[in-house]
Amino acid sequence: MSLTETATQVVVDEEAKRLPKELSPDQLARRRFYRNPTAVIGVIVLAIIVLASVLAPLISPYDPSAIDLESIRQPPSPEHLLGTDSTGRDVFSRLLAGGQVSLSVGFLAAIIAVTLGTLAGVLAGWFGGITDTVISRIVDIMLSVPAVLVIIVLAGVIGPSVPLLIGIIALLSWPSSARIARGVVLSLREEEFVQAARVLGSRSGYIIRRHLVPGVLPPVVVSATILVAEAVLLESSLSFLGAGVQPPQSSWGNMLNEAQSLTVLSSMPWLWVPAGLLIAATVLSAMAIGDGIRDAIDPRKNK
Amino acid sequence: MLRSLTTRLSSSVLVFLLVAVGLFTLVRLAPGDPIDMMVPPEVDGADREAYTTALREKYGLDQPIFVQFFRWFGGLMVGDLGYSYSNGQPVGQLLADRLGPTILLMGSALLLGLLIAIPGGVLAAVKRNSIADYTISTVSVVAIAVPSFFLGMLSIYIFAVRLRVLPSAGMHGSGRTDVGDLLYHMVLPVCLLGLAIAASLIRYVRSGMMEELSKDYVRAVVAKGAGPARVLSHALRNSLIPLVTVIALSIPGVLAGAVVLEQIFAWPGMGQLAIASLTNRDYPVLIGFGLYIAVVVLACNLIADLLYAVVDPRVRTAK
Amino acid sequence: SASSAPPAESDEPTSANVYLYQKPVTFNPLVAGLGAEALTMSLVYDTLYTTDPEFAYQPRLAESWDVSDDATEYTFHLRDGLEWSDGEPLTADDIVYSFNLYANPATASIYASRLAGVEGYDEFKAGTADSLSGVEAVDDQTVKITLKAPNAGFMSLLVGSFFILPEHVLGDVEPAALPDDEYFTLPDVGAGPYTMKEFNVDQDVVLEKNDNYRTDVGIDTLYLKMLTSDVATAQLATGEMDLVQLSALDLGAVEGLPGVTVSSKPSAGFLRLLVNFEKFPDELVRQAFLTAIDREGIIDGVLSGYGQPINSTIMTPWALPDDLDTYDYDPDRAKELLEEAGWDFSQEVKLTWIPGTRDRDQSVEVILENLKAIGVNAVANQIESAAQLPMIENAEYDLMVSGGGTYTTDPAASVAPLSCATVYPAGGNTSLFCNPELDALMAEGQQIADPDERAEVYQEAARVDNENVPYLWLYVPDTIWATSERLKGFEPHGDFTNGFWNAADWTISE
Amino acid sequence: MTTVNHTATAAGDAPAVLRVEDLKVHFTSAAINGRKRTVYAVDGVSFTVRENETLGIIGESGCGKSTTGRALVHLNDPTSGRIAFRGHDITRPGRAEQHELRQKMQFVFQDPQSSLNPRMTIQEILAEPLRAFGRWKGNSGPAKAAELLDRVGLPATARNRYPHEFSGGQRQRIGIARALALDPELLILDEPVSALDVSVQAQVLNLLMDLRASSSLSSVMISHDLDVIRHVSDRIVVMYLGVIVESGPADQVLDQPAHPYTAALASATPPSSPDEVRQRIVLQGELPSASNPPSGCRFHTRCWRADEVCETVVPVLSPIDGAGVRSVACHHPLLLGMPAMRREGAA
Amino acid sequence: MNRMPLSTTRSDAALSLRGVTLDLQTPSGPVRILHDISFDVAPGEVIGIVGESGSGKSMTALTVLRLLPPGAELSGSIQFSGRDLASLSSRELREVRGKHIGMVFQDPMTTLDPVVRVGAQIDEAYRIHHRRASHAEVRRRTIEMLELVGVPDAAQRAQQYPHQWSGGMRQRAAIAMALVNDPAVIIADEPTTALDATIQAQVLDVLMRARDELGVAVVLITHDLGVIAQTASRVVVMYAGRIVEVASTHELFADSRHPYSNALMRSQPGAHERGEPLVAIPGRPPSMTDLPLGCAFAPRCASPYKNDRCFAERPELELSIDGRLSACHYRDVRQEVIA
Ligand SMILES: Nc1ncnc2c1ncn2[C@@H]1O[C@H](COP(=O)(O)OP(=O)(O)OP(=O)(O)O)[C@@H](O)[C@H]1O
Ligand SMILES: Nc1ncnc2c1ncn2[C@@H]1O[C@H](COP(=O)(O)OP(=O)(O)OP(=O)(O)O)[C@@H](O)[C@H]1O
Ligand SMILES: [Mg+2]
Ligand SMILES: [Mg+2]
Repeated sequence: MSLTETATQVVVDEEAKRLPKELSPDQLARRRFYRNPTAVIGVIVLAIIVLASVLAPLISPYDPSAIDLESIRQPPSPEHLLGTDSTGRDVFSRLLAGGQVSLSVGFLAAIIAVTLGTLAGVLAGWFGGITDTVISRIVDIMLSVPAVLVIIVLAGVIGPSVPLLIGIIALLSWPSSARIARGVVLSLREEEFVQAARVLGSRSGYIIRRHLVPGVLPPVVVSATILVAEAVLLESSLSFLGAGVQPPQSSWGNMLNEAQSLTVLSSMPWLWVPAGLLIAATVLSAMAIGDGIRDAIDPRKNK
Repeated sequence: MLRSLTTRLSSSVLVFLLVAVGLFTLVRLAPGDPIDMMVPPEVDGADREAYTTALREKYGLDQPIFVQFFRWFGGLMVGDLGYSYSNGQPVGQLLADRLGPTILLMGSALLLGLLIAIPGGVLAAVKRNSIADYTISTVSVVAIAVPSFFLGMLSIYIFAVRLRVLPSAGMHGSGRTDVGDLLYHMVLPVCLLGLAIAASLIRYVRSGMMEELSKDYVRAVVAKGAGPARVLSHALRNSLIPLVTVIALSIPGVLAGAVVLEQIFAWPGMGQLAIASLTNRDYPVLIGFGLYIAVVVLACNLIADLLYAVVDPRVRTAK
Repeated sequence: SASSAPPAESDEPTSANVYLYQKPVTFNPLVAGLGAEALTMSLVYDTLYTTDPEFAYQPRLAESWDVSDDATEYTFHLRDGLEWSDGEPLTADDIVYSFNLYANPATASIYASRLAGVEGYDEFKAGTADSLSGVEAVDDQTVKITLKAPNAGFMSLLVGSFFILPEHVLGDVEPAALPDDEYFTLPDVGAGPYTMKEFNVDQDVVLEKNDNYRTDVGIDTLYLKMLTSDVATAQLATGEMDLVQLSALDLGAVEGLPGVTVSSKPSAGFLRLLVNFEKFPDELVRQAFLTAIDREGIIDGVLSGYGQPINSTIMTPWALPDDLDTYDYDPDRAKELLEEAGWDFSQEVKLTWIPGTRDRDQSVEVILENLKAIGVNAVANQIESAAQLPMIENAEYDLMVSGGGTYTTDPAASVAPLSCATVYPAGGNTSLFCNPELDALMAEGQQIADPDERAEVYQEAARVDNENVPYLWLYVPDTIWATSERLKGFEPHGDFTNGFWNAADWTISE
Repeated sequence: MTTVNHTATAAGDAPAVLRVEDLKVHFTSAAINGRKRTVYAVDGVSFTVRENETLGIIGESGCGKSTTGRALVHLNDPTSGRIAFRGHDITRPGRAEQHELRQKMQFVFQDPQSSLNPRMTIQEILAEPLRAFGRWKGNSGPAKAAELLDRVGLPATARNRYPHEFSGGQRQRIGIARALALDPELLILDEPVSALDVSVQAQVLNLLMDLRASSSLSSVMISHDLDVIRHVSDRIVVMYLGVIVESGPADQVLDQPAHPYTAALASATPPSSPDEVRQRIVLQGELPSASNPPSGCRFHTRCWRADEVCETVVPVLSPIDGAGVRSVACHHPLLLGMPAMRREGAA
Repeated sequence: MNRMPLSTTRSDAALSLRGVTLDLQTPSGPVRILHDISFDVAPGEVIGIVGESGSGKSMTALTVLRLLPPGAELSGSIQFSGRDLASLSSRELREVRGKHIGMVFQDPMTTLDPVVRVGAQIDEAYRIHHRRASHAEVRRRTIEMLELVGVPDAAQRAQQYPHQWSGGMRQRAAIAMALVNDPAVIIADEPTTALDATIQAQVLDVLMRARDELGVAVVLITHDLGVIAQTASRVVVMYAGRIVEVASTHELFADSRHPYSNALMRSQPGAHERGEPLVAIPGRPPSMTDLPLGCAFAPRCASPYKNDRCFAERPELELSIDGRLSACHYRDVRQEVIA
């Protein structure tokens, strides 16, 4: 062994002792994320909202659909923390139940869309050629389809329901994830470590699993958070147009819709303010988390 | 240039046809018979039958579905979108009647959105991490996070009902047709839609500006001794190039927003027509509306490509 | 009779803004079916007679009428000096012309079948006659309608439609071409208090007063504005609106507004549940369902008290006995009834409805809870409006929410929803109900011209109906109107499609 | 320390490991304006790599060096021509054949930063080729990794660390270790040191020289740095716009260029000492584009010796010395033995 | 030993840096990027700055014209024709930028605004400092400059966009832009690194001609010692944000005093016989956020004199007995070739 090599070896070991362990890009990203107060607050807020909705059956003081015509449109009181609606149902309980609906629409739609989109994008980006052409064409067409209109029509065709809403939102959202994934894969394809994997004899399945998917994941997670936000908003807008979650099932969207009535808007704030706040809080948290991840993985922001 | 235009055009036509076929199929999957909707329930017995048959014949609904399709498609090829089931008027006419107000609303909102987004985004990018930047980001994020129908209701309540400074709805006051009155009625819907547009665009402008400002050529301009205005104009010009595409891609979103706001503000545009035809199951109008949106989107993409070439010399002068 | 309105105080033209709750499409009375179209047309066209807020007949073009003792001949005497808005005289010929149009198969009028009882209708329809022989002009001011068979309730059939059209304008148009005639997009000649000046798509209808109307019209210009009810309510507050038909939910918003008057009348419409007779033939079950529903609660809660419960398909006040079972809310009793009927509590009962109307949606929520409370396995089933009729035709529903129209004017109108002969799709019996005994009573009532005798027969029919529960009647909501301080002379009408019945008497005072 | 015997003819008679004949690689791409554009990246290149020999490929940016190298391992598909490995035609191998070939020919990439997946540990990186051939066994795997690291002068403890914890030179050595994992017979190195700092590139060059001394490994070394190429290769080929303009033993070609382009390139390379006097040939004009190469001799647009013949007639690569060691493709080659280009004052 | 040999500014210097220290704001707090940088440039002189990637060469260049990222803190002085650039207002600084001191950046592909015609960009550089110049005059000057740097068909080429120019031509345009106002100093940050060898020769030629014909002083930053050998008369060697040695080019190549410079010289393949092992510097430069206590080079130093002092105490940039400037405790001992 030559002197240079020995010297190097010593230095490597020395370095290991002397220098604090350098952080990997992923670790750095994680650290940057946790140092971003907005993103951390987003995580906390979203966690609380999700938890409350998941635990809704346990913490709801009333059955969310139990009507009580004796006490309708009651302002908040110790019995009804957030008052009652026009058929005397407990607004707080409905809010929790509505959260289950709105959040499952948001999260499930985003998860399905992102899974579909990532898969399609990775395949298109990696295999290129006809696969890419076909997938990209579909993506183009899907992106030019007006989402709201399609949802309204389909809801009319099949009858509005939560699974349908989730399905259609997912179906209309995957192209954006696919575009992102495809873009990342196209650049990863040119990365030397991916080309190296090919030269080293690795097969497509392995390359996709070990090299592409981990690389695609961070930006796709960013797009997922945005999709969650968009889906929650879309649900509420659709409820406004009459194609969303249908009463008596509650969702934040159709609770906020109560504000369509001037009476409710002006004199019964407890009927819509909490739903509005929760929508805004969920959307804002999701976007803050997305921004946080984006900033964290952006290589231009070093350290 | 020309060659690429023709390829783009033909692929747009292909997409359009696919959308057309898709819409037709989708709409025909719907349960229920539109004819039933047209005949009031109080018409009964043999009358109903006769009436129904007559209507069915009139609209060609007695034919097998593929015959209906080819008829419809043939009509489409010559610009005939059929007749509305609910009032028998030509669909093209119905759409055309409402095109003006929608374009007026969308166009002014887009303009306003850009007027807010560009200076705002530039300011945020230049004063990065300053109070101004955070304020702009927060406002835009909040504007995105609050559903526009809700903002619409709220602003009617505040500005029309409470403060009584703006009209609550419509395009004109009773019996007025003058421009001043029109502008007065445009304030709320245009501001809301414009704000929504600005909220989403401002982030692109900001990040685009930030990206350009960090590029070498900007530093080179500073090194020439240029003042801030000159430096910004260089960066802005470059950051506007990708923005052209972003704007084109945001048009469907703007349209969706317009549908909602037209509904709230009783704005006599396409959105109201679309919602009405949905409840009426007015298939020809629905399809017409869908195709209209497809045309708008495809046209915007095409225009974006052309504009891209105009603003980006790298594309324009490619040999 | 119409009281003459005081002339406008100054020369300043006056105008009023009126909320139109739907978007009219056509002003062709032969085919127009929307409430908003009827409202608009009631300002532009005139009718022989109408109903007042108490649902009593009110003369309009006809000053008076006679009915033959056997209830087969109806003679209408027109007022003196009637004119169209363009100054042409309006005569009995116009009336005959119009009725012929409604009956003419070529115009495909949706109201044709209401004239089915008129002599010569069948021939006209079959094409063997070229006019309706049962309608004739006795002289310039007298029109006689002859029926094939006695029908004491005939006049009720003509309420709400049968607008009179100008023969001098439309006479040359082929009846078959009439429905598409341009006249109906902007009818500028009419006999109503107003003439149409503009129809701005999705915005407003502008009406100018008809100077040739038989009385002075109080307001120069009316703007019928197409808005959402929320916006209309808001505009009432801003002074942009003078007359709004409200939903009970928005009452709170306007009640506090300075200068806004709220008035109401029981409406001509009602909300009921169709109860599929083929699936629930046992009246005990139907009675149980009705007893289980807290109708008073719904009226108080959902309608803020603006509504009345009903207990029979027959609704005309004079045809109702005092001793009807009111099926008061009593879950225990309901349960007993079900048990008595041997009800299978695991059976799913689908409550079908078209969502989108707030008071209906809320009522449905209450009903679902009520049914569940007595152990019925009730589930909600939302459908699109287009799916409704096929579902009824195929008897695929269990319970279905359904609104309904004017049965109030005359009990004869209740034949359609009740008789075995009119089970849907043959007619309007959407509950698919059939009871020959009830059919016989209803038929009998139609033959009798004498009011007292008639009342007796119908009261008996109402009792049978009440016990059979062919529908789960819920309530008759009140029609609520809110008017601004400026608008004077408005008298609320329960039939909201006839809400502008005295529009000529309205005035504006600043 | 091992010193290698660098006689130009040392490998001259050794059997050929790789023979490339008239290799062409063209890229056809849709340009922005929709019109197709063909880049003649490699346009007829022939050379041979002999056993235990290092062949250097030199030339300016865009002349097709990388494309040639990548075509050898089928990262680019040859448009035409023939590639033979130990006599077997491997121009267009089947899937299975190509997979097998991976074990024989390996590739080292330019950028050690980007050629290692930042999310994998060194051990995982080294395992990748072994796994692809089912040669990574539970127990022997880590041992094999340690052995490979030892071969490139890194401690076994490096196994569990991530690429970012190493310097550029160390990373490139990991890249080389990975290429060696399958015991290839031929190593293709595409600019293995040009992304490295001068002080660090020495580590890698030393390793390459050591490897060659200790094992019978043939290699193709691609670089634009004349000093680097001269230092490590036996023979070199000089490329210009997709074609070979000159080839021969490294010292001879660089010290006594026969092709005017080689001469210009050699003279344009800054000397390594301020005292060195070098007659510089500063070329006129810009590098032409590979999608629109000049007619005739591709260098004629910048050549000071060009005449009409050069504009029209394509010169053929042909021997210029008796031994057939040196070849040049030029109508007007520089005379051999011209002293002007000699390096003077070098240590 | 002579402390602070450069404490006084040479009156004839075109540009003179004294104790320039730069802190940059990073998300994890301020980081000192440049430590106490001092050197002079004489008129008409070419001074080279060499050093490893990340050693602060570019930052030094940017610091002169204060083209620094927001939050940068600068101390020390930058003397230029009687003014201290470090303390000028931004308005005054703009007068200096591009007019008296020109700048050429590394990557010719990105230093020109892609959407503005090349000629217009040079026009702009001139017009900024000659507001009253007529359009024709400005354009004449632009063409003149383009011809000076050897762009053929200058008038016509000026109408083209940067992407229509090759890399070498763009870099010449950048040089033309830097020269258009007759500056006293040009700072060129790796002006040829992105270029091909034959093109690099052309561009260096242009720079040297400008120096010869216009008498500008050139600060030439590069990591290529060959380029230094060919062009510079004096060299500043940087390591980890510090100057470790300043020497005339000849002295540096023949007899470098700092172990880093020494190893750098000898790690070049061109300085060795073919196949001979090269001198490698093991390890890698320290991170700026985490500099060792003593000499930053100590962990990699292969000098036989390296000892604990090197790890404990930081050597200053000082003169050796024979008048050579370096930052090594053992500057007076001639560095031996490490074998
Ligand atoms: N995938 C590709 N598609 C299209 N053109 C390509 C592709 N790869 C390379 N080229 C083009 O082929 C030519 C040769 O490229 P190549 O990378 O082989 O050059 P090189 O000699 O390695 O240059 P460098 O020194 O810059 O690495 C260039 O003009 C390049 O732009
Ligand atoms: N904006 C910045 N914020 C924080 N640190 C920076 C910034 N820009 C550069 N640095 C750091 O400053 C140090 C010096 O960078 P500089 O660009 O001057 O190096 P260099 O010698 O020019 O290297 P190269 O040869 O790679 O161009 C590096 O450690 C770099 O990471
Ligand atoms: Mg290459
Ligand atoms: Mg640098």
